[in-house]
Amino acid sequence: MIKISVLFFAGAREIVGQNRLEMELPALTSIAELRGILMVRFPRLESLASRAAFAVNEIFALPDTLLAQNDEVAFLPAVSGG
Amino acid sequence: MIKISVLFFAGAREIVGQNRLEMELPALTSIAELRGILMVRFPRLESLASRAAFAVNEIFALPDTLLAQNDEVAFLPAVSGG
Amino acid sequence: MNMRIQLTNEPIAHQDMVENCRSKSAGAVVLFLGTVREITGNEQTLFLEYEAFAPLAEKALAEIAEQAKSKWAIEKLEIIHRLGILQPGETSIAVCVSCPHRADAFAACQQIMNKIKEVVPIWKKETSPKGVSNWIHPAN
Amino acid sequence: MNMRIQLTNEPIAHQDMVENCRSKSAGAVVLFLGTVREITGNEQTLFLEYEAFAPLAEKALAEIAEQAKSKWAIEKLEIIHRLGILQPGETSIAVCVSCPHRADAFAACQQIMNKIKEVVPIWKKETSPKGVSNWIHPAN
Repeated sequence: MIKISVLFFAGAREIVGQNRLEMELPALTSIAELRGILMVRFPRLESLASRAAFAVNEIFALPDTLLAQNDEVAFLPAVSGG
Repeated sequence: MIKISVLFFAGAREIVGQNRLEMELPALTSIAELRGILMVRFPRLESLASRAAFAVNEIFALPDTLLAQNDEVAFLPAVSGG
Repeated sequence: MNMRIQLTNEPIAHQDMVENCRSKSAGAVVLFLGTVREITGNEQTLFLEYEAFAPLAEKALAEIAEQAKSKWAIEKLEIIHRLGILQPGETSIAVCVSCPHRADAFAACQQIMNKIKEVVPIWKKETSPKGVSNWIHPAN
Repeated sequence: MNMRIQLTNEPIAHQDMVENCRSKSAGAVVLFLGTVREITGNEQTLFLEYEAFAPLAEKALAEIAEQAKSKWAIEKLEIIHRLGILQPGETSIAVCVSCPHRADAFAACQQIMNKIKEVVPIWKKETSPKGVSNWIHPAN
């Protein structure tokens, strides 16, 4: 198992109820798998999760990026800046 | 015959040597004919005249616009503002 | 480098951005301001709140700027995005670009804005006069 | 009308133009500045002199502005062209447009500039550091 943390922003933070979540995951969990885990744990996150981007340690990540011990994942719902 | 005046700007004024020329022309002379008359009278105007626009009494004019007594024609060489 | 990227909680001093971007080798300066509208569609906005994942937002803005510099002949470029609470009429983002020629300046400034709207991790929350707040997450 | 068209011999106060064009109903402001370049191609410019057929230039600018207003959703629009002698770095023209949405603001500002360059009876004379002066009359 690995320990990671997940950061939530904007509407996702409101749904999750906190801006940072510590999680234990099986080693070699991918971003796509993490997305599935989060959608099960927070059903209201589903509509945001389907269009969310992810970053790992402040770098944009792909769905098949594998997570490692102490990674900091950012869950980035569709952006509306500008 | 009609009396008109012609205003010259920029490079055209330098070639003609003045910014305003009083002319006598046959009645019903067109802008295209005036252009020809000016090119004969000021041969160095030719390269500017071929791409010049004209205005009559501060309104853009077409080649077949006919001139009338006391019209003020503006000879407008290719523009370079902005 | 001649480039400035900034997130700020203060009002954006766009006048300074224009002065910084002017240059004797640039014939064209284009400034874009994104400002808070009082009415969007039929909805009134009392205020907006902008939030960023700041470290990644700054990196993403810098990357957009570098891509623009590799595509167009840019002399100087500044991008400032405001965060926090903004009233209608205030400026949420300013992009200023100077180039030798105007077609480049317009294209660069516009494409930078399009990219910012697409990928930079910044979000806004609208609050209506009735006190209803909603984070905006475009569904494409 | 919310529109200002002006020829002036004074430096252009583009900061005021931006402030005039901001509006709570506009989400986008685009400012374009045309500035005097020190070097064009291989030629150095000591100064430029702009001359206009003023009454027709003002009419032509107003017509360009009206055409833009009929084509895009423009909130406010200002066009100021400077005349007389300008040093490198100075602003010869400023166009400021505000619109509800940014695509309109970019398109309107750019097309207004393109039209101005095409049809408005204003000319410039370049003077080189050696004292050679030439009126610029583009051959297309």
